[in-house]
Amino acid sequence: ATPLNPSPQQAEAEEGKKVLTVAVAQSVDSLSPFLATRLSSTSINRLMYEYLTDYDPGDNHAVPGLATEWKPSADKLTWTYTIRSGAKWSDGKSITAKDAAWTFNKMMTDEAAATANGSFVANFRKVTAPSDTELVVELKKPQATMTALDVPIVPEHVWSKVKDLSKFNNDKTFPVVGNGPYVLTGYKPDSYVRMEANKTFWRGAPKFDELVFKYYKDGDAAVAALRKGEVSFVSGLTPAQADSLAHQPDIKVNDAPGRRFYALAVNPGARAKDGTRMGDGDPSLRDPRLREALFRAVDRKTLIDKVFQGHAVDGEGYLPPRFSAYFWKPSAEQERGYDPAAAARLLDEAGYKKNGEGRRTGKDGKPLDYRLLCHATDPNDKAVGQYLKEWWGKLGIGVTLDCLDNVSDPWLAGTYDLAFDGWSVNPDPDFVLSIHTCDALPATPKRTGATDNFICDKKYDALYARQLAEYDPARRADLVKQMQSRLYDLGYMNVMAYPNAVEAYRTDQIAHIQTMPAKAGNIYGQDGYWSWWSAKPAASDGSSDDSDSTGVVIGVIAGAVVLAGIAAFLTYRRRTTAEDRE
Amino acid sequence: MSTGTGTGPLPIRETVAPATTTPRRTRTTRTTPYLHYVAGKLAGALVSLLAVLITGFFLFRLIPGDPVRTMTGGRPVSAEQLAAYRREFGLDLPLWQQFTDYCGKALTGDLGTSYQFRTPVLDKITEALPNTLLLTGTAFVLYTALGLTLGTRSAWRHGRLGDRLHTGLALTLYSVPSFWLGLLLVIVFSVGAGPVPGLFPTGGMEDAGTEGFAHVVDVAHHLVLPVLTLVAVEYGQTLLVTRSALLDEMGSDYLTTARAKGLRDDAVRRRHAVPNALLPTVTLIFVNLGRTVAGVILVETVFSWPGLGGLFYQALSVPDLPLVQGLFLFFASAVIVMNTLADLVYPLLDPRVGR
Amino acid sequence: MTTTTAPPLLTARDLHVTFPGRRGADPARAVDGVELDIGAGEIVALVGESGCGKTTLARALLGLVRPTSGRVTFAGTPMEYSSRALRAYRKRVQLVLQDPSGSLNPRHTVYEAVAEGLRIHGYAGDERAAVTEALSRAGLRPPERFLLRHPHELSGGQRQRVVIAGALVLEPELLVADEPVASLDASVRGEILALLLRLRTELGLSALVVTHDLGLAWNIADRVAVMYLGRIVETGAVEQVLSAPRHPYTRALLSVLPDSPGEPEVLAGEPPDPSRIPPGCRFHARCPVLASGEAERAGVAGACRTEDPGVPGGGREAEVACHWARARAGA
Amino acid sequence: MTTEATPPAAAPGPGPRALARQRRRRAAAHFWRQYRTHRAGLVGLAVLALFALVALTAPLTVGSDVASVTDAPGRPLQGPSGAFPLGADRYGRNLLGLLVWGSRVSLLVGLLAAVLSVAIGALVGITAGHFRGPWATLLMRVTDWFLVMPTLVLAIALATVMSRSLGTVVLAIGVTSWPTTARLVRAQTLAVESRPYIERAKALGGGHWHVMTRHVLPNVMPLVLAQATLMVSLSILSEATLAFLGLGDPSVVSWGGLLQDAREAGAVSSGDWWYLVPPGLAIAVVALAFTLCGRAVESVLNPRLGVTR
Amino acid sequence: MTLLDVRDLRVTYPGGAAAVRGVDLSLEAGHKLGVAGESGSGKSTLALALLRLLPAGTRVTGEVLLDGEDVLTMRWGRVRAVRWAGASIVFQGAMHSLNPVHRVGDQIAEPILLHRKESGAAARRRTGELLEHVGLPAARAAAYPHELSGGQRQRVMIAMALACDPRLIVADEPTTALDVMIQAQVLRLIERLVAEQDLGLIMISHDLSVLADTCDRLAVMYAGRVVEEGPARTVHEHARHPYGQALSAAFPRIGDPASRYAPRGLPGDPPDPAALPGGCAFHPRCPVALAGCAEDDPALREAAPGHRAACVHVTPPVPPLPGPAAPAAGETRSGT
Ligand SMILES: Nc1ncnc2c1ncn2[C@@H]1O[C@H](COP(=O)(O)OP(=O)(O)OP(=O)(O)O)[C@@H](O)[C@H]1O
Ligand SMILES: Nc1ncnc2c1ncn2[C@@H]1O[C@H](COP(=O)(O)OP(=O)(O)OP(=O)(O)O)[C@@H](O)[C@H]1O
Ligand SMILES: [Mg+2]
Ligand SMILES: [Mg+2]
Repeated sequence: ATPLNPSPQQAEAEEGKKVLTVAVAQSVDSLSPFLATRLSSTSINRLMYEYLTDYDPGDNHAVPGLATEWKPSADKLTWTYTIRSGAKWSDGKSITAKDAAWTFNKMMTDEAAATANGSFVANFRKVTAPSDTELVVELKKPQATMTALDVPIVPEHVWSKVKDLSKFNNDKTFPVVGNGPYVLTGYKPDSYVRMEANKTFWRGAPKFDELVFKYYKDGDAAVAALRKGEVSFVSGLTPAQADSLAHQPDIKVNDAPGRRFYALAVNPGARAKDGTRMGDGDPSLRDPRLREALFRAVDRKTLIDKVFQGHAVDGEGYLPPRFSAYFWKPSAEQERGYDPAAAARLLDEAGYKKNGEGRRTGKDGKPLDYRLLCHATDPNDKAVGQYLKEWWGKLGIGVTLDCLDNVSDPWLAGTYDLAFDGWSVNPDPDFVLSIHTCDALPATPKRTGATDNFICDKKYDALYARQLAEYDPARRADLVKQMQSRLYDLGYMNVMAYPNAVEAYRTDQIAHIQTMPAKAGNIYGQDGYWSWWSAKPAASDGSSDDSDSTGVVIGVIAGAVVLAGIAAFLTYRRRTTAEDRE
Repeated sequence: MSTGTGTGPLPIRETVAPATTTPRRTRTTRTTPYLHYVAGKLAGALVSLLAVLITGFFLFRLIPGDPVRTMTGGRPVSAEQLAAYRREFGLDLPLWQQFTDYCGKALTGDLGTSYQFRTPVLDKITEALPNTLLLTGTAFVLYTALGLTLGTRSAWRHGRLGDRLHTGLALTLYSVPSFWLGLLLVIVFSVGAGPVPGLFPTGGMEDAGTEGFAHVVDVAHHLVLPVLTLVAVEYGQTLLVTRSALLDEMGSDYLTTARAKGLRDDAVRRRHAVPNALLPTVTLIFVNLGRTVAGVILVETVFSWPGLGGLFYQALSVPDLPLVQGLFLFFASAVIVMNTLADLVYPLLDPRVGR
Repeated sequence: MTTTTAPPLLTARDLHVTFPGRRGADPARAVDGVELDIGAGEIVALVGESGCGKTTLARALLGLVRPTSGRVTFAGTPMEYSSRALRAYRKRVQLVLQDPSGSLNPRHTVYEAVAEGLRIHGYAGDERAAVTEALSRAGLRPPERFLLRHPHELSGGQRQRVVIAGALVLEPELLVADEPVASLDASVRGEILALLLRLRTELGLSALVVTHDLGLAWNIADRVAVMYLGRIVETGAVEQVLSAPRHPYTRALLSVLPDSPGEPEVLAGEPPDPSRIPPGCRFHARCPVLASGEAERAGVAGACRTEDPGVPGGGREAEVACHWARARAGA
Repeated sequence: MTTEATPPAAAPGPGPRALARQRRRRAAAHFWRQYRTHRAGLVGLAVLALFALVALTAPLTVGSDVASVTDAPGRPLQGPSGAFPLGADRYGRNLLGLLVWGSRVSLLVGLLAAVLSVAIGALVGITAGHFRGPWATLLMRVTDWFLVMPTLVLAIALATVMSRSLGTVVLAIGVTSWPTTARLVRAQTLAVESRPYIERAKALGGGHWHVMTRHVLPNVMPLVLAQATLMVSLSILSEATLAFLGLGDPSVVSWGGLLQDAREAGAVSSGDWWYLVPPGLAIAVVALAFTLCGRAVESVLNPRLGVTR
Repeated sequence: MTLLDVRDLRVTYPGGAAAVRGVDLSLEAGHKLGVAGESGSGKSTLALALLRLLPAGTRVTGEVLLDGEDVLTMRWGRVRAVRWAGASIVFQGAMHSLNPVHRVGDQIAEPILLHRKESGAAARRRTGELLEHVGLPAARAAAYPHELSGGQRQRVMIAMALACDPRLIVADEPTTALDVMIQAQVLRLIERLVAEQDLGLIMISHDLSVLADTCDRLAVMYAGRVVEEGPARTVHEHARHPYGQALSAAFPRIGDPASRYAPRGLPGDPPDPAALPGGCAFHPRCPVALAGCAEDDPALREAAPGHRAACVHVTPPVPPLPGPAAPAAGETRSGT
């Protein structure tokens, strides 16, 4: 290596270090597990701090994390976790149940600490650590999600010194004490996050010595960097990028079913818990036949083919098929398939006749014209919006695309008719189910509720309550499916697709990496640290480095030549001007 | 009060005569007029800063919706928490009080706390500032030098082939959207197109983990393409302004005098023509910093440069109002300060002004 | 011209124009107590070196600057400064400026330039006839040839004729000409002056001609007023003042003319500064009579330094504001 | 006596109106003669004419159907071929057609924004230059303030606080880019106001209105015209920039919007150059054409710029 | 040997304007030559041509012998050496001829450093001397041009012209922009310096009386050509060319009753150098033009010893002149 060579891979390779570089597009909001909400930062936190339980990469069932065992009491209100003994923080101190208890108690008592994960402890009555290996959580109400507490456990001896958790971003002193597979050793905002393998990680040290998350604002730049071997892994590929990378040697494109659903939400007439109406959703949308007609005019297959270009799965039920235990799809008679003719018929029957200009009129005689709320920054929203506009236009229904940077305001205020909606689903579906309960509605119009799009249905709520108290997985799964069926029938949430996670990595740098679920699973943003923990370096890691360093050399030479040329040109000009005029 | 030029689009046609009145012959004392002048300019700058402060506040109050809701970004939040946020960000106070608080805080450098990073806005700015300074500074020096040299050469030999080529190229590059040029450069020089190997990194400012000299080289390596983009779209402006300023001077009698003295042609140019032509150009260069600031937003976005422009873009897409507002204030004040500096430097360059 | 005893057409009494000083400088007293009469059909030349306030005085007479104090009376009525009164006034008094090229809007044709005044004053008659007549009166014949031309298509002399035609078209009673030939070629100069003289005989026009050229005064004026630092210091009939100047300043002005006999008396120093008018006689600092000790001999040196010699009346009598000259005359 | 006898001019010549018309015709002819000598300006004009033709005839040549996604004829991101000379976009729409269709929005926004900006600028400039005193000072303060504001930052801020629509874009560009014009117009107004013919007009009895409309405005107009031409190119660039930053109206096809689409679709790294290059090129060419025309107009109206001794 | 000998100098500007059309002049050291003529007659062009300062593309033919050496055929290096050291120029408008951003002292010192290769200190000393020579305190060297009044600036220009002790000074309208009083100061100064240093002086002006007062000999130019040449007084008072006569009548002598209420001028417009009338260029304006004047362009003829004029009315045996003020009525005028 020459002194001119700045390539980290090369520099580290000299010392025999294996570095895994991951391109990320989202900047880190905070590295404090109490504050971080973005996927980029929670993924990093996941690598720094162990949770009580993990999800099995195969089928998502709970497996030991920091806790080796857990069991509920008979009244379902007390959970006892056995904490792994002998495990150590990266600074050598032992991990005890006290750390876990401190973490939970902090979240229950300090508003700032509850910022990111407060919902997990909302139902906790009390958390204690009777011994170093025993953690006891007392609940207010039974809660089935106690093996899905995605809460990073932090070392009390470090964090108890933090004065104001709302201002502490955990990014000043390195290395940051942790107990995950990697230890945070460096952070430059909007540049990179650097982590070193935790050699003492209880599940075994990662194979790579170093993990770098490199920040690329621009997806294309990240892909280009992957092409050149500057990074080993890129996620969030567009169909075009995936297609072009697929033909590239040394690059593997991983096109896995995602954990997101992508839906069209209808404003059901937003209201607060106290019954006051909110927002200005079009009342005609409360007519189920109209909603059905709208959705029957949506050709999901075209959307998958054209917008997602095959990188998505046709949307049916609420939860993506990836979570096989809970997956549900509508029965044949229930299903609202693509049938524009049927849709038109439905509308005619329901009395939405076409006027002279070919536009459907509502009960008040005015043409139907809806606002469709979309994220200005989401290309899919805009694209799908175009299709919907044209399809519904053919039905005689007008649509205005309202693409905003900030959709949360109209969304929370209920000032929309239709909107694009989508959530990433956790292995435990509790959260995405809870957001459609009446309980999630805001208490008054002034407040913010947890509700998604103001759906409130007694039957659904009853099912929800039952599943939450049901500790038997099979029976709970059945209840969840019934809920999805009910949700489908209501017709306020129309899932159009489950977008795939499209990712790519360099096979000459990564020999093997664990996907989740193991077959046909994704890599970035897993429910766990499996991918980065499991990644194995390829034997011949270095070919790209050579090209990189020659790149630098050629670049430097090219620059020098240009400079010399300019200098020569200028001096030449000077000499000629001096002589040939007065 | 800035001297009479524009940030303009195309300053080629700016009337560069300092629009502010330049008393030609006030010979009461030597220093007081300059102090008068300085005081005037500083007062003007202060007024402008104040205006920026006020706009910064009210412009972003125009945004429909509730900032707290934006801040929570749709996460389920209890009413108590919302109230707490409102209190934390002072949003529960009456507007006038918010305004006075905001002014008071802004004056002490407290620009509020970013919604998305939960960090003081000022910290985010100071964090990103050096990177932006590195990028713009390098580009600024290069495009100014390039524009000035080529501009004077073009004007001096105007109408010749070289002049036509230079002006043509400058005009063309000037018309090219900077983000597009940046993308093309990425395709050609980073990704590599055809026979051209990917010579430069696709984005970012540095690779993790380099130290010392290697780090400097690394940053320089990352710097090439963004700087090239900025220089390409910006130098034309300077070139054209310099050229027309010099063309204006070309017929001047003092140049004939200088020639009559027996000076060589390039001495006439360097010693007599350029210093005069430089004067209007200097103001323009500073005024045009505003444009460069804008260019930086795009270039930093395209090249993932961790600077203020990128931060602004990020803040916009949330939108992270305190950050947007803070950056707005910062950009505007920076340009005002630069302009005021230019105004203060101007009399040192041109003896006719401000004495 | 024989003197008449009719009341003067225009009078300025104790006229002052002060410009505020810029950036802390003292205010400039550009016109500092001027008394001036212009009789009907009379041509008065106002002479003086650069910066003495000639133009300012001329502008004040037209109401283009408002005097700080003092009064201008035209045809017996004091001037008012409401825009309506000014407009009416400016129909009767016209201004011709030094630089004919600058006085014509390069985008207007000759026709428009001449008709401008008519349009402003809402002339009811045949505009075109009035314009052609004014042009031919100003010596641009045949006028049709010029109507469509732009100023840049005319020579300097022609341009000045257009400007004069533009003034004549309103049939004014008084013409104020601020250095009307200074920017013209030597050979053209005489033609324009001849035109002014002819207009006087043909139309009975009065004129105030502002100039620094004493030869011009000799060429056409009936009376001359010599101005120094904002004030008229000597006035009288042209023959009298220019052949037998009494004020040392007038003498010096005459002596430096190339053709003048005798040694030139070149005044030392720069043109004086209206923001710092010396006490006593305003000329005393540069006065050769005082410097040579002649004033001392005449016993007025003290008065020169401390006593304001006063303002000569603006009328027809020859008057001089000089202690020494008065002393000599008295002697 | 000054002029020699010439064949007497055709008796009582044409009336003043006719004279004025005649003069205007002559001025236009003169202008065109001068303009013709600027080769770059001619090229610019030809390009503009071409683009204008393309934009105006777009409803006939491509029709609004090119923008339809449901009837898109091609495969997404299909490369150039006979049927799709510039390939297809991510919906499979014909890119050439989109480019043609998009020219309408880009040119329209450019023109409107430029007109708005120049109108504001000219108004402010003339008023501030003509009237003295506190009013002018205030106006110039405001202008100065806008002048030093980073235009794009302000435009972005405006576009953020307003709803997404073409009107917003026009407004954001127009409202932020006028100060340069105002400055120029004011400088020109001051220059005109210091000319003796203004003094003469005042001495003739002309009031503010007379001076501003008869003298200042005609003298400022050419500058305003040249400025407007140059402004169009700036506005087109600004529109593209705002669209690229995602601040445009997503439901209309414009060149900047196409570029943003291309980037969102990942065309840069997947090598789909046909998606990326033509819209950018179109922007650059039109902006350049306007700039060339503007410069030519400017140098015709102000010959001092180009020629020196 | 004559200091300056100009032979058949012709200058045509790129646009086709023949600004100088065959001028012959000569000047002995220690003598003063005045060149008069109205605006556009080619006076400044002549001055610039002497040092080859005309813009590129201008066609210059003829000879300009400075101390016997032809400036027009010299190598550029030699031209630069001759400039200022051999001949210097005081330009028309001092306001614009001084560089506004340099101190006047530096501007004066510039040619000294360039031609004499003196040290900075010596040049500064010399600058001080020069300034005092023209009546300005040496301390004014630190001033910028805008801090000086018009007369002072013109004096700086003169000091600058003297910097390298040239043998010839060309003063192109050194006093036009100045007030009467300052004009007198400057003229006295120039006269004094020329007398002291035995320089050759060419003074250009449109004011015949000023030139007559200052110079030994006078040349009157019209449309790029010398139309009258002779001893200064004679030309001023008894001009033989009708143009010369008109020019000298333009500035009346105060006290001369003939010019009281009788301004005299020349009808017609100055000619356009790009489209000169055929024959004698003056004939369209000439009050005494003959029919042949439209065809023949008369050369300079001897009117009296040392006094030549280019007019058909001039014949060597001095005939009685037609009265200058009384041109015979229009019958001799030619129609156009
Ligand atoms: N608008 C103004 N503001 C301030 N000072 C002024 C203004 N106009 C004139 N002055 C000053 O008033 C004095 C008289 O000026 P004025 O123009 O009347 O002189 P002038 O006799 O016409 O000179 P010139 O012969 O050079 O035209 C000068 O010192 C000038 O600087
Ligand atoms: N660079 C040039 N290009 C073309 N024509 C020129 C140029 N310079 C001068 N002329 C023309 O040449 C003629 C002579 O000009 P010159 O400057 O020598 O006149 P002048 O006698 O010095 O006049 P003035 O008294 O106004 O200074 C004029 O008609 C002028 O228009
Ligand atoms: Mg004056
Ligand atoms: Mg000249």
